[in-house]
Amino acid sequence: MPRTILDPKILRSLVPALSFAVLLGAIFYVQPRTMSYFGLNLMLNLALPIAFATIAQMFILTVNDLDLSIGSFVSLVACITATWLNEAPLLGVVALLGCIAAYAALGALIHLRNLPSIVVTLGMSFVWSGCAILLLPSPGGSAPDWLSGLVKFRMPFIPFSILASLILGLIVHFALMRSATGAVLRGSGGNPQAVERAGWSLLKTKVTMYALAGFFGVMSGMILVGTTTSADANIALRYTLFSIAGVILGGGEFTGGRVSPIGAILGALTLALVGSLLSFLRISPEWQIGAQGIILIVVLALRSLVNRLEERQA
Amino acid sequence: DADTSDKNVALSNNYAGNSWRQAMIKSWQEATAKAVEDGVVASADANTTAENSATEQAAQLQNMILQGYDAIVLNAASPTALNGAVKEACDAGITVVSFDATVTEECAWRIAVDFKKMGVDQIDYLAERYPDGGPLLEIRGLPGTSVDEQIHAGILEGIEKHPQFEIAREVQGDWTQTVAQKSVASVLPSLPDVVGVVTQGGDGYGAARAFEAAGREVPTIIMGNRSDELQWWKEQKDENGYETFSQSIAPGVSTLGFWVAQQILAGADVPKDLQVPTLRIDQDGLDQGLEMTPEGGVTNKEYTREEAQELISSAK
Amino acid sequence: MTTKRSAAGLAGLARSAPWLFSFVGALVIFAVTLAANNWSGAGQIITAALSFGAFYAIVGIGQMFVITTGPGNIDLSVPATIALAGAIAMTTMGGSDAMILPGLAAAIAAGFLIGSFNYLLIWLLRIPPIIATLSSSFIVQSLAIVYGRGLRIAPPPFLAEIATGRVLGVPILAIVTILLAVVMAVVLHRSVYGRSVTAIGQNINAADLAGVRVGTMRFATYALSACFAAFCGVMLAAFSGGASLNMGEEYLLASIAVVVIGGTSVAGGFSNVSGIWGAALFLYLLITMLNTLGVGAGLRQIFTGVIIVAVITLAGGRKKGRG
Amino acid sequence: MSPSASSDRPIVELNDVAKSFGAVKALDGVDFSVRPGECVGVVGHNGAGKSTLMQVLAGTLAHDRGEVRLNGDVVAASDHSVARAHDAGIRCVFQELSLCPNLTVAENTRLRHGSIRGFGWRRQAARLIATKLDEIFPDHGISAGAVVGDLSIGRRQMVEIAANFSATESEPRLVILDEPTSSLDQQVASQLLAYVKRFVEAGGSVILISHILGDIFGTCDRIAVMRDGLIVEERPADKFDRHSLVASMGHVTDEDTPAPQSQASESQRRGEPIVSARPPRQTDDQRLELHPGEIVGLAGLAGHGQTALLRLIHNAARHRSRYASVNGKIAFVAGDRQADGIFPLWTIGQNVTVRSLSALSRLGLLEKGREREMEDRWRETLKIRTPDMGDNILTLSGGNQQKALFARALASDAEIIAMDDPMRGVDVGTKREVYERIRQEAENGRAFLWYTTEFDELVNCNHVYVFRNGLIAADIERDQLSEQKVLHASFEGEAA
Ligand SMILES: Nc1ncnc2c1ncn2[C@@H]1O[C@H](COP(=O)(O)OP(=O)(O)OP(=O)(O)O)[C@@H](O)[C@H]1O
Ligand SMILES: Nc1ncnc2c1ncn2[C@@H]1O[C@H](COP(=O)(O)OP(=O)(O)OP(=O)(O)O)[C@@H](O)[C@H]1O
Ligand SMILES: [Mg+2]
Ligand SMILES: [Mg+2]
Repeated sequence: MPRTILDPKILRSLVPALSFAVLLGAIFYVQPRTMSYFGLNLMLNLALPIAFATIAQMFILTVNDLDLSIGSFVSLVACITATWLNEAPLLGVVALLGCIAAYAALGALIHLRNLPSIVVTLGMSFVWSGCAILLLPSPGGSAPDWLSGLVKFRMPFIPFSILASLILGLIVHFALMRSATGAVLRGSGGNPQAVERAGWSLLKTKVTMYALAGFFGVMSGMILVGTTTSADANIALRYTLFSIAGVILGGGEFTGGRVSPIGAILGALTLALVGSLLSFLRISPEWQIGAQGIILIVVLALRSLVNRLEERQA
Repeated sequence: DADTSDKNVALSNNYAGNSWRQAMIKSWQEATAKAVEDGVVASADANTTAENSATEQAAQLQNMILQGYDAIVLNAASPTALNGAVKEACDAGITVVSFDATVTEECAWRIAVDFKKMGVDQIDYLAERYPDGGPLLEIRGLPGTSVDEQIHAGILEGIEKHPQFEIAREVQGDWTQTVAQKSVASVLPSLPDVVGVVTQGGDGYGAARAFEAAGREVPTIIMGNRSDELQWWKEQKDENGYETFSQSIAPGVSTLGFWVAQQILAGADVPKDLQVPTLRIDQDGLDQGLEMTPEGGVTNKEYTREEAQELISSAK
Repeated sequence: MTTKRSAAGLAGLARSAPWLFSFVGALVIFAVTLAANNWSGAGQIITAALSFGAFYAIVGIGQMFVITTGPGNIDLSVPATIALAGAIAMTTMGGSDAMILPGLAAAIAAGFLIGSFNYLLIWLLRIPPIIATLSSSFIVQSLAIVYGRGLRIAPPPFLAEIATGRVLGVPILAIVTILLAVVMAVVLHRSVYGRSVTAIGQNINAADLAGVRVGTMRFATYALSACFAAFCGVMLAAFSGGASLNMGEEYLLASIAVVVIGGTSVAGGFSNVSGIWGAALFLYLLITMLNTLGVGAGLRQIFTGVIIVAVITLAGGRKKGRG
Repeated sequence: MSPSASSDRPIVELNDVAKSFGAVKALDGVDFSVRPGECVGVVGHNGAGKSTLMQVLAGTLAHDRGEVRLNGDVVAASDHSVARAHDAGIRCVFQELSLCPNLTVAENTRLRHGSIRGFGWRRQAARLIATKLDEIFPDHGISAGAVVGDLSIGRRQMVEIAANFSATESEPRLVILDEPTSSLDQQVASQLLAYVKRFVEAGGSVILISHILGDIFGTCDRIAVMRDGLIVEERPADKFDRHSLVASMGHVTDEDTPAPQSQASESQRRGEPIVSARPPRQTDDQRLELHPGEIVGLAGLAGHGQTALLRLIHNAARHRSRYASVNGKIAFVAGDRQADGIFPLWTIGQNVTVRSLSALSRLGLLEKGREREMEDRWRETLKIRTPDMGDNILTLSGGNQQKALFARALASDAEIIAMDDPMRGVDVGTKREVYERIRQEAENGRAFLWYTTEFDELVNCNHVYVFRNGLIAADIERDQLSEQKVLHASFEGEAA
């Protein structure tokens, strides 16, 4: 069979991009002012930290786990960034490295004791939140100048958030989907036993994936503070659900190590656009929340359309 | 005054999940519908985010900038985390007026309630009722938020003023009735007899039910202007002369935000910081307070253009 | 050597009686609380734990069946359903005892519709359950706002009495919920439905080929979960003196937590009902303990998390099958 | 494989090795060795301990007692590991496949070969696997970029075999093949066996486990017979004949009784069929028909649409379908037991009764007593080797798991039984009993749809449909059935 663009397999991998494009088109139609450098930048710069958090979640999902704590973790990182990293950079850096190490340790714990990740991360979400509240009892702090400078950096022609998402997507794609080590890491989600039988250490893969998740969580929190310029203990709680939804929207699955970094980032951006479209539609406030659900469903229906197509051809 | 009939105003709200916010939105819709009809402004949309989160609201603000509003009236999820977005709005020439939960960004106007005073007043009241003082139970709000911290700071200040009081125990109520009820119930077995319960608004009825369920005498609970609280208070008052007071910021303050924004657009010289008093109901005013409170809602007061102008001129 | 053996013993116990650890955890925490409270107030603590635990248990049971149907199956519409059902029930009842049954029926029917809608999204549009229920929860939340505008209507006196009343010191609601748990345990372990759900959770493909009515069973599961959430909404409104828009919020994580702490496998196909009660008591007693110790908000959260992780680590994971 | 002084030293040597799982003694003191350049066949009934022995060799299971020597050096049980065995040149194709379904063929190859890394690793891995596939299975039709999960079980088996035979910096010296042919059709299987011979001639060693005795006789130099955790007999292959081999495995040896002609066979094709189906892409009006009491065979090369049609028929029993009409209850015996059959968290008993839940229940509640009774009855009937039907299904050996799946279908109230190459990994003795059982059931009016890749099994059928490219290519009556005809139809597709 010739592989055309209508080949469902290819089409399927294009679905996240398609959903994103459809949504963007709808927004351009409703509010033409968004069709500009300024507009895109405004719409997407808050999606960038979500994209990082989504990538963090994706690493966890790759090894068949689920992270219910990423939102509170990013909040904690944001608090650390807006306080320690700003006032005592050395302490801040050590704390952030400690956060990554804590994530790696969680991975080891989950593997060694064969624990359900959901419960462990649920528990950890309280721990992160508690630390954040202790660190920053009421909202405040401020971003280190270099950080807000970096995030606010006005690239010519292409908004920073888009460029950064693109680079992020490509780096993670090459590292996880194209590299030799990436194959082992994904394989340990697909069939852990086989990976072990081939002589690899599952402990190492799990620790690596959790450490990566921690790293991208830290990046997410820092970029978030760079954008908002200050932090609070509840600032990113939403990211937990957003990141899971983003990975799934991007074509990832809960089990079996089937994920797509580029898809996940597109998923995160799509979720951000859902909110924008909503603002532009001028819906009465009591229906705004529901409309968000409806838009999500419409976007997701696209997936099922492609799935159907795939089935028919199978 | 300059003509504002071609101006577009918008409300940005971060949470719609409780009766206070619902009343706030409703007041906005009613007052602005009339203003639009009267040709005062061209439009006054209300926007609310799906979830209570600073990042979502910041995104909402940025979208509003793109929509080209002339003024944004803002009830903020965080006093600082929206500053970036607010600054961008100001830079785009948009008037930003924040109320209730205000923002610290300097380019925005603030219609603030003195939350700290709300805390101090509670202790002052209790000091009058119980000159000998005694232990208290404090119900906190959502941890990590500024309103929670400010009211708490006020309560601490009050206790400094009246050292005969002490906080026996502090529980977390999340500003949610059911959560407050559960937290209070969980602390009761180990709680000494307290003279009063200091609250942040909306938790009073839950606390009262928890005390009743445990078969303990209900101490003086400071109420938060919710109709179930006032109703319970009235029942108790009629039955055994129960005394307390109730205070809250009126949800209708959103309309004040609207009129202040309109005045700014009209060219009025408005100071950046305005104070709005809380709505306080005392023992004698209970019946009148109940009248101002819709069934199942919050005691409300909507503001007019004149009241806004008065507030502005008194602040100068 | 001895530690190794006892660890093996613990793991074995965790496998044969996965529900045990939540009860042990609850018991330990209860003991610590009592000690901190000079060994007084035990009765009051237990009574309160039973009545607040009942709400966790009700939503937990529904969520458990959903989680049992396999990885990725979680019902995120529980909080919104609680809010809407509570509002519908209170409005329909309008404070009158005569309207209790119609109000309850209306709320459960709403739950059934929500569950059906969830499954419709999952089945017809093939939306992964977590996102499907998340999306529909937004819609339900809007409906709840439009329906009640957050106004609180007091429950009928008789219903309030049931929700808060006690028989011989035991909350009526807890008795009802324990009976419900027993019935659902029988359903899970002894009924065709329970077996089918467990089969689907292990291998949906094999279940289909083994003649399990996959579609019907999954539909029933989502409907069941929403109905339980609706029931919880009604009782919660009755218990706390009226429905409010945000009264379901804490049940999003709590409903998942009681299921998994109770020993149900998140990977699906393996679950138990009694552990839910253990976990529900555990969660409530945890709040009690920390409040008794008078810990501040930040530390309270840290302790909560650490204790949850510690309990699950001690309980150990389930051993995998043949290597 | 340079010949050296040590060339005659055994690659691997086991002395008195034992391994128990709880009360089950899977290995009970086994002495076994393999020298370079020989092919050793291992046979034995289901659950005899063959796979366990291989897992000890490959380092995936630690033995409880005895001595393991690799190239002459003793390896302690605690030291024995996959990496160790790998270094010694031992490769193992496990009975339950161990590929990652989410990775491509090339990526799975890389997983096996730690040395493939760095820039251009994909091309390197792809070249490695493609070359080996070409060498073993000419015209295999597998692309190195294909995702393994999308491949049929037979192709997955081919990939796994090729990956294990391929050499990077460390060469395979001993390749263990645990029932490699069970998922392959005869053509592909013979390609594999031919390759094994070439590999052995070139100095490599192979351990071949199979229940198809023809494979063993045609390929192996030496045969070890296992029974109940022991090697009970070990001789050069030419010192065995079929008879003596089967006898030493502990089966009754009246094997040459021809498949009895089922009485129903003449009275077949009348009345309404209970199943009538056609492959969706079939353009002519060729249909598959099944009548009560009939055994219908689905033949052809593996992966040519037989499984798809069986599934279509299975689904059509509950839903309307354009392509099939089914008038009766249907049960399915999966061949790919990991993917389609087993419920891994359940007991053996629960795995058996799952198809009969409604029948075993009253008012929606299962009756434990009746469930137990059914479990025990079928353990007896199919001789499932387990101390307790309450044990987890995964404690069973592969063949016994397959028996449990058989029991599931046969115990049900279904009038139609669809079997998707169901004898994968079932031992000779049991096979014969199951054939007998199927014929009996057919005489009692049950109808069977039986997809098989072995011609020997087709003789049990009243009617055979040969598939090619997803279509029914031929429709052969029982009295006209010949291997020639089936082969002809499988390749040329000319209707017979
Ligand atoms: N083999 C399978 N693999 C994955 N999902 C499945 C499978 N079978 C069924 N499902 C899920 O169940 C849904 C309903 O399937 P289907 O339409 O076959 O239900 P059904 O078999 O008609 O139910 P019933 O037999 O009870 O009438 C599908 O959309 C899918 O979500
Ligand atoms: N992980 C395990 N737990 C318990 N029992 C086991 C386990 N693995 C194997 N056994 C038991 O050990 C015995 C030998 O099993 P093994 O898989 O080696 O048999 P086999 O000869 O390969 O059979 P088959 O031909 O069916 O593949 C069987 O009785 C089996 O039930
Ligand atoms: Mg079906
Ligand atoms: Mg075997």
